[in-house]
Amino acid sequence: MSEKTINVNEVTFTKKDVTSDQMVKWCPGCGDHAILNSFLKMLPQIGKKREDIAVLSGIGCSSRFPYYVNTYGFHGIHGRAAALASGTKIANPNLSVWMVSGDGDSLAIGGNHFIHVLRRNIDINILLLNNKIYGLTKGQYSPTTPMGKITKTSPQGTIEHPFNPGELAIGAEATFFARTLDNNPKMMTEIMLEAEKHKGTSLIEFMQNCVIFYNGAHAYFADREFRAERTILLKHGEKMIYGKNNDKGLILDETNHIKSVVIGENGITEDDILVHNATTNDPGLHMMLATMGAPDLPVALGVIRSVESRVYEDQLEEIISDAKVNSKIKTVDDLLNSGNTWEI
Amino acid sequence: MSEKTINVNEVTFTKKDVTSDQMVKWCPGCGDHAILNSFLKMLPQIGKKREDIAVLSGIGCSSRFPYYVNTYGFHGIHGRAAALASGTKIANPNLSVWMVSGDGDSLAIGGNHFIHVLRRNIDINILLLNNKIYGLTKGQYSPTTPMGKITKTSPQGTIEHPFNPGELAIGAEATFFARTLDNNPKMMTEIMLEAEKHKGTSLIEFMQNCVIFYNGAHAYFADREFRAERTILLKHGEKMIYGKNNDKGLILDETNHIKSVVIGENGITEDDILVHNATTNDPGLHMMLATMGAPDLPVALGVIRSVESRVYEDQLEEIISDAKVNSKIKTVDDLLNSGNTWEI
Amino acid sequence: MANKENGMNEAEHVVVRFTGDSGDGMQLVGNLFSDSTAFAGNDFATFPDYPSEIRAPQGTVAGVSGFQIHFGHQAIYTSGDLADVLVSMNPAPLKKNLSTVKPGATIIVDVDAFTEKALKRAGYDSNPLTDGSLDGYNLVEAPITSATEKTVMELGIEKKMASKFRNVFALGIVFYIFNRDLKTADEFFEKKFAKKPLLVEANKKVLRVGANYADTIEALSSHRINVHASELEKGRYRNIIGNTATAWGILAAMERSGRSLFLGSYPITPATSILEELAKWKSLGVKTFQAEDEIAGIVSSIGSSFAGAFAVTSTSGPGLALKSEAIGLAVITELPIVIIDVQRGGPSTGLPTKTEQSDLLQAMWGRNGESPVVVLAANSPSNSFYMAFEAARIAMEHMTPVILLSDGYIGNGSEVFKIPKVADLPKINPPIAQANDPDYQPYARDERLVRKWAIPGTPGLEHRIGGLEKEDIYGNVSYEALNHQKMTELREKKVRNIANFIPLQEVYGDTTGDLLVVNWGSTYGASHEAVDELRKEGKKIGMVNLNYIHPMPRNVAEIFAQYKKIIVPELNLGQLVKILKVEFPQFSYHQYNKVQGVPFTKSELVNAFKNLL
Amino acid sequence: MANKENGMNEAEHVVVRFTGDSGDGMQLVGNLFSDSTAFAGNDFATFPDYPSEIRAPQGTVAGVSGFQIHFGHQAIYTSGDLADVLVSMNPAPLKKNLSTVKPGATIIVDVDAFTEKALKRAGYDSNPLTDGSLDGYNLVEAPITSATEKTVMELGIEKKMASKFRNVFALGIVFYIFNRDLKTADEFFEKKFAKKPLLVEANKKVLRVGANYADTIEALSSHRINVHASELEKGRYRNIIGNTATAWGILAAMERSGRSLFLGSYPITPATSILEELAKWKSLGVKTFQAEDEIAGIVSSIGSSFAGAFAVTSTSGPGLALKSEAIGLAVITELPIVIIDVQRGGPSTGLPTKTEQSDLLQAMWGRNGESPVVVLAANSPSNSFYMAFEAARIAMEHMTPVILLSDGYIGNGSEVFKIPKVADLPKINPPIAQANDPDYQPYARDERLVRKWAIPGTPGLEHRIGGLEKEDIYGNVSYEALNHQKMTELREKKVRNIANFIPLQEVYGDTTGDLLVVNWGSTYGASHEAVDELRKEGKKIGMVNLNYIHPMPRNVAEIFAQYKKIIVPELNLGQLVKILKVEFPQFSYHQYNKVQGVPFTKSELVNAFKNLL
Ligand SMILES: Cc1ncc(C[n+]2csc(CCOP(=O)(O)OP(=O)(O)O)c2C)c(N)n1
Ligand SMILES: Cc1ncc(C[n+]2csc(CCOP(=O)(O)OP(=O)(O)O)c2C)c(N)n1
Ligand code: SF4
Ligand code: SF4
Ligand SMILES: [Mg+2]
Ligand SMILES: [Mg+2]
Repeated sequence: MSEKTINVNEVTFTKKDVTSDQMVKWCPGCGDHAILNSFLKMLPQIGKKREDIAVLSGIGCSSRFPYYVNTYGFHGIHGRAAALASGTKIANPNLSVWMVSGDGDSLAIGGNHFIHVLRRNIDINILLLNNKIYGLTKGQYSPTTPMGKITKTSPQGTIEHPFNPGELAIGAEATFFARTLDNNPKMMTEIMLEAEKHKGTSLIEFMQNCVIFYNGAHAYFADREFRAERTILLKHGEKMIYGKNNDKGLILDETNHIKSVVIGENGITEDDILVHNATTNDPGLHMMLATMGAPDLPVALGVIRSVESRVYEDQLEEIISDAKVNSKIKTVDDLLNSGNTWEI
Repeated sequence: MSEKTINVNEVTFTKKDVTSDQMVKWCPGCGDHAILNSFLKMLPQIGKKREDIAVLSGIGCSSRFPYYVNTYGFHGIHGRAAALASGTKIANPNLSVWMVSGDGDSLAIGGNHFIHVLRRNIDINILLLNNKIYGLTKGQYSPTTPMGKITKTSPQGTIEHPFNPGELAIGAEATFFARTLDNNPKMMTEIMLEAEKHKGTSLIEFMQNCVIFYNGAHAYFADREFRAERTILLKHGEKMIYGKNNDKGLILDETNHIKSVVIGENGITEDDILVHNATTNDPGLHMMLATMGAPDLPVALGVIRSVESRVYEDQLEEIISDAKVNSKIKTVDDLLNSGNTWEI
Repeated sequence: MANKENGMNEAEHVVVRFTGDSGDGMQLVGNLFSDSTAFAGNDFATFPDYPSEIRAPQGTVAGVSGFQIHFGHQAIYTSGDLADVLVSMNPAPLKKNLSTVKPGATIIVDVDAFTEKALKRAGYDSNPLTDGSLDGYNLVEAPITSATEKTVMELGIEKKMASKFRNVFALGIVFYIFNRDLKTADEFFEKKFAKKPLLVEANKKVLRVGANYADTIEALSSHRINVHASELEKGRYRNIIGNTATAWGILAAMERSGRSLFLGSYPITPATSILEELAKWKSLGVKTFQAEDEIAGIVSSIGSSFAGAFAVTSTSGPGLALKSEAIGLAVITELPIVIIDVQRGGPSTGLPTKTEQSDLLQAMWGRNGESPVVVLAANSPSNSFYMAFEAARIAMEHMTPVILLSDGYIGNGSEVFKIPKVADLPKINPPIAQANDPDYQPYARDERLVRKWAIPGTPGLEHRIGGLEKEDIYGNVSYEALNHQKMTELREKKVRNIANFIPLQEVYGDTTGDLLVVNWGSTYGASHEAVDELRKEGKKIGMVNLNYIHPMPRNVAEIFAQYKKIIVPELNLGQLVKILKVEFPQFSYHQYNKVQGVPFTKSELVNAFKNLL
Repeated sequence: MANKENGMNEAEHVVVRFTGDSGDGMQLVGNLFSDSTAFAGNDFATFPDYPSEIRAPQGTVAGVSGFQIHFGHQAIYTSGDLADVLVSMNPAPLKKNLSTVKPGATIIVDVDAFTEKALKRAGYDSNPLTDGSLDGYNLVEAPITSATEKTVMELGIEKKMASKFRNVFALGIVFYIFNRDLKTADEFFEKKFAKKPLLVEANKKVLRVGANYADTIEALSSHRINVHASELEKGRYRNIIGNTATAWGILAAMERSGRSLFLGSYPITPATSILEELAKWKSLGVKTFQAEDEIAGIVSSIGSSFAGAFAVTSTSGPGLALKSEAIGLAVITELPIVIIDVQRGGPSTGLPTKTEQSDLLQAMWGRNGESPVVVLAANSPSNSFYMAFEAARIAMEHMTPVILLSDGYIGNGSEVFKIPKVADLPKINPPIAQANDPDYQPYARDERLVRKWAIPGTPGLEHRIGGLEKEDIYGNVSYEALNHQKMTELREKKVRNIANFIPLQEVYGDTTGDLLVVNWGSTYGASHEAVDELRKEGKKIGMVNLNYIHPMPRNVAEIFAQYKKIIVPELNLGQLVKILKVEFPQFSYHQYNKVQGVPFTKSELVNAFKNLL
């Protein structure tokens, strides 16, 4: 994995310092609160000065995030967070840039910027707060709402196949994709730190609960009760083992599809279990992992993909410094006087 | 595969009948000519009346396509072909709807509509003419231009990872993806017929050559000379075998990555070779196939993915006919008088 | 409140405002009170006013949710200015609303909720109930929380559930004040909680306890109000919300045109409920397409229009901006489409839940090239029904995009609506080309300059259209200089010519005189009331309300010429004035503008108009 | 062409037009002739005119590619109207161009290309060379193809390659007519084909054969033309294309502001070359970002502006429409950004390669809400440099979006440009907030109403901005009614106040009189020439050219008042006139409009103006 080194000595602020003075206006019980809290706790650990951090967003409940963080912040327009963050990061690569967005903001109106920022591999961290609904506009279905769900704009149930954000991201050449739950602060903090370390665009999908318009959207696997049996926490280089008793594992079956097995049953041993390789460029297995889930397979959490690849703004800076050395045009006067000119 | 039946008795026109009277204005030698030609030859075979066919596009060289086809046609605005075609098809599901678009039109400005139409699985056929360049605006790089390529807007070489259209499409839940070359009329016709038969959105990537701004973009594998060794034509249910002498095949290696092997060498027999399963819903292997290529692997041609899945407009029509039976509101008068009303 | 009769004070019209926290159920009781107002035979208009947060922080001024109703003996044009009766469920709404309550009005507070903590949260330094700040009012300190708790606990309901019934207690008090029949509310509870009899009982009980409480206290017995039933035309009536009316007008046009309806839309406040409403009526054959963004919303609609559907897209200001480019495509392809813009406060995201009239210039000119469209404006919730119908009629009969402007005040507000018969609405006759018509040419025009609609599926009319300039008559791509000039002029003339197919402008009030008020959109009600008041004072003043802004009715200049002065009140910095200066530079215009996210009050308009008299 | 001197006819100014198939290399020889014109010391302007297809069908009228140059002894303001010399490489260009050639002009055709087949393809029924249709002209029937073939074959070049040199033969003829030094072309060949000496030799040879051929034929010896060198100010000059000038003006502003430059843009004709040009200059630190669409183009720029860069986005009409919503974000966040719109024919995709002035109203008002921006317009290729600089100065010093309008005629045209020294341009001083400034507030303003630019990375200025209405001074989100009114007015006033920071309007010609021509944009040249001509005839006529459209210079009304009549020529249906009616309703305006994708000619303006005198 391509990692940035974190200089912890630069840490000069606490969680309190990065908490803004604005009243947090999310509904009581909304998953956004916990995510914000983990974020604020994580920030002092990234080794960046407070003034070198920028938080940008689009529009949505989730996109109010920047107001609550006392760094530089920009609450943009609906769907354009990725483009906004791209411009900010390219203009000043020294900033630690965090983009916060919802499933509507990033996958409906913002879908194009979302896939393009991933492809370009600009070094920003994207927190995608996926509640599978439009919260701010009060309950219309989003591109991640499951088929058949009745919402304000689908009174007879939706008829659209939802996106799986990880799958879409990998299809768009994402170099980093992780998934986490809004009810696991430790996992959230860890994964956000991983994302910050990754050089390139990092996408984290937060399975966020909207208590008002789609309460329990992720409960099937996110509920504490089921979590052990219905999710698997992937770690690079480790076996894909899960379950309350750590007795379940994943293998590829004869048809090359992922299958869940019980270690000790049918002659399966730990050796048969797949080892997670987050760093391979091949999208195939990452895709299978990102899309697996109920009824037969656990939902993958943790860092599913983290591959090294050239970063947009690094290449740009390189081209610029090369050009500064090699080009004869050093000033605008040089340019104005280049080529055919004549004196009168 | 979910297929529509073609009623060939309805064929009432010839290639000449669907050729419009407009002068074809592509550059001599442009790959678009051959694609148009195959398309015009294919149309009489789909079993649709001429008036029930609509060809829609965005803007680009490729998007001038509708003018040359004597059916109903709509040359839209840049990037919006998928939205335009979606509205047309949903409004009249009886139409055979063909959308023609370029890599800029569908993957740059139109990227969002492109991924959403695939996700919704609206039954239209998308011909993506991928010349890896902006033709009409004279030679800027596109989202499929390979890294490092010098173009008018990347005088020092591009620094953006290109999309692979098939990979992106599969990430966006595409149910049908095929790839073909602009210099193989027979393959083009066959694949377009497959696409028309598929119920749901069908995406065909044409490796199209722009002789003016990116001549030879696909030559490495598309040239007649190399084609046998550098491409593989996938057929559902058949072994993945290729090569001039049909002696090469694809397997999954120990790390679950695709590998090219020679049959007869190192103890490999035909039995070891993977069988193509286009109809599995699992995106993993399709993704590997869609993305493979130089230097070690052949480029996949043919129908890579064709899975059955519910179609948007079918579900909508169903909801409408159910509602017509079940709802008490049969007319607008019923609606106006529903709920609380009072007489004065 | 002059005379008394049966111990009631008589009033011509009254404003009641229910206010509380977002979770206090103010919208619900407001609507119940509206229903009972309807049954009492009054004309009325209502307006909800809630914070943009889903659940704004409880007990704070920012979190206050309100519902206002204005009802009367005569026709009602606005949801009213100052309140005659205010219900305040805790200190914060009182703090927020006091300045817009009439002197002497009845203020009902839940005295249990005026704790020290709550006062502080609302930003009060001292208790307004005791510090004299409510001295000029008829204060009713009702023990709403405690009385409600007692009542429901008697029915075996947990104490902590009592908060769900507090609003009904307050409603009981208000019902008493206006001597309303409790049955309208009872019916609602019975329907809503059909499967939960306990809830029906509890609600009915709390309502009565509230009413009885009111009957027993002195503060109210002399403050009951009677508003005589209105003298509305005979017919069937209902209450209608503006956005619903717009949606239903669209449905009526669908039926009268015989075309199927396609709505491509993306949710955006305050327009979303048009999409939500239309999504319900699949039984009428409606197809709604929730697009990935506003651009796909309109472009899919244009695709459906090409395919022969009645195409509509709905949005608010930022969404209209995104649709700009595609509107041009509809202009050049001359396909019918209705674009509904429910305006909100701008610029940018602005004030998304507040009303404003600041998209007018965008609607007129917000596109590249010479790109004329028809612009209409609705002026009230019920008028939205008719203007939506008109938008559809003009779009389909004249093969043109039509922008229909509404706004947050109209869209969310409601008023009494006389239910029309669909068959009485005009038939809409789109110029559909006939199969195998040998004379068909894509850009041939009739005497109104309208081209034909040749719908895919029709044999013999295969043709191609698109966004490049079209050759006159034949519709092929043409770069020819004179053809471009001709087509540009034809498009302009076609739209201008629609002036011959809309009603002449009507004048309200004096048809000649000292001052003409030129109104458009939701300010209609306040303008109307202000004009009424000034005419009562003997002023010579008239009003025109422009529902057709582009093109305008043929007689507008003629009307303008009959007055000494012209004033244009607008909730923007003067957008209609700009259009009037362009269209009728021979007149001079006074402006009265406000950009505060809220409608005009009658009284500020009265003052503004008076200044010119 | 009055007097003769050295056997040459004298001329004040001359128009030469090279025309052929798209593949015939007309742009190349046009540029070579321009270079030689520069060295001859004439002022000049040029305009290329090619079909929108990449390789349009050869030999057809639709496929004709042209290059026109207008040069003269005195200052040149347009690329000219009617041609004095026309080169036509085959029948199609002759057919297309004959109507815009002066009577008596020299027409040079490649007689070898006038085959029966070619005549038919061009749409000729009979041969114009023989049917008398060229009777009033000085026809030169040059054997261009055959003579070129012979020449290159002598050098051992294949016959079929000869077509690549035909244009140079034609150039030789034209060089002879104007007695030009062949060296300027020689130098070009030596540089371009440095590694292919045979090509250098062949080009030089063909050029001379062409010139010698011209020398031998009678038709030309009496039709040679001499244009005296211009009396330009002393200094260093170059030829500059409009879009390049715009790009360079932006670069100069970058240097003078000390900010780094970020351009977010999406290719679109005719604006693309601004992006292409800026992409080259990485050595100056320029960052160009080819975005996925126009929206990402502007939004990434706004992001960069937030980060402290000098932000620019470039586009044409349809792209400006797409940027509408985001421009509003820049308005409310009060971040500097320059939005360049190189206008083309509309509506919709329209006439993408043709010129028009029809985005003005979109630039002014094409956004939701009250959303004021600064609007500037360049009026010629070289003026683009200065207006781009001005746009940048105003954007950064006043923290506001600025829309700079250019058009296809300016963007693709070129003219002589006196090279300025960057150090002589004004320094640009953005109001950058200082680290740890204890008084910093995001929406505090200076006396010009400008807020500070607090750039991420600066300690102590951490703050949040966004698209929701901002609280005055503090910049927090505010839904407060009076605050919204105040902020709306502040934004409006801030932009209007810029009138105090731009030059006063200058008048050309008579400063009082019978007619004032109000010009904006690329029609400047034709207006200027027309005014000159009429003043020579003794008419009292003046002209103002509005580079600053919103806000306008403070003295405009004063100027208007000095004339009996005002006329506004525009390549649209009258967009500036609408703005003038709004701004200065006290005057009445005559319009002269043309929407044909081509510029005005001097003569049509002379006629139009005369009609009012
Ligand atoms: C251009 C534009 N279109 C639409 C909207 C309305 N809008 C605001 S947020 C939103 C969707 C919010 O959903 P999501 O992004 O999932 O965020 P959440 O509220 O669920 O966190 C929409 C449709 C807008 N503000 N701007
Ligand atoms: C809104 C808008 N932006 C930009 C353009 C300019 N434009 C036209 S076609 C095109 C790209 C063409 O590339 P592609 O889609 O790959 O088609 P090709 O010409 O290569 O077939 C661009 C940028 C436009 N017409 N409209
Ligand atoms: S509506 Fe849903 S997403 Fe929005 S704040 Fe409330 S709980 Fe959270
Ligand atoms: S520019 Fe390229 S893509 Fe366009 S017509 Fe010519 S060869 Fe084809
Ligand atoms: Mg959401
Ligand atoms: Mg392309």
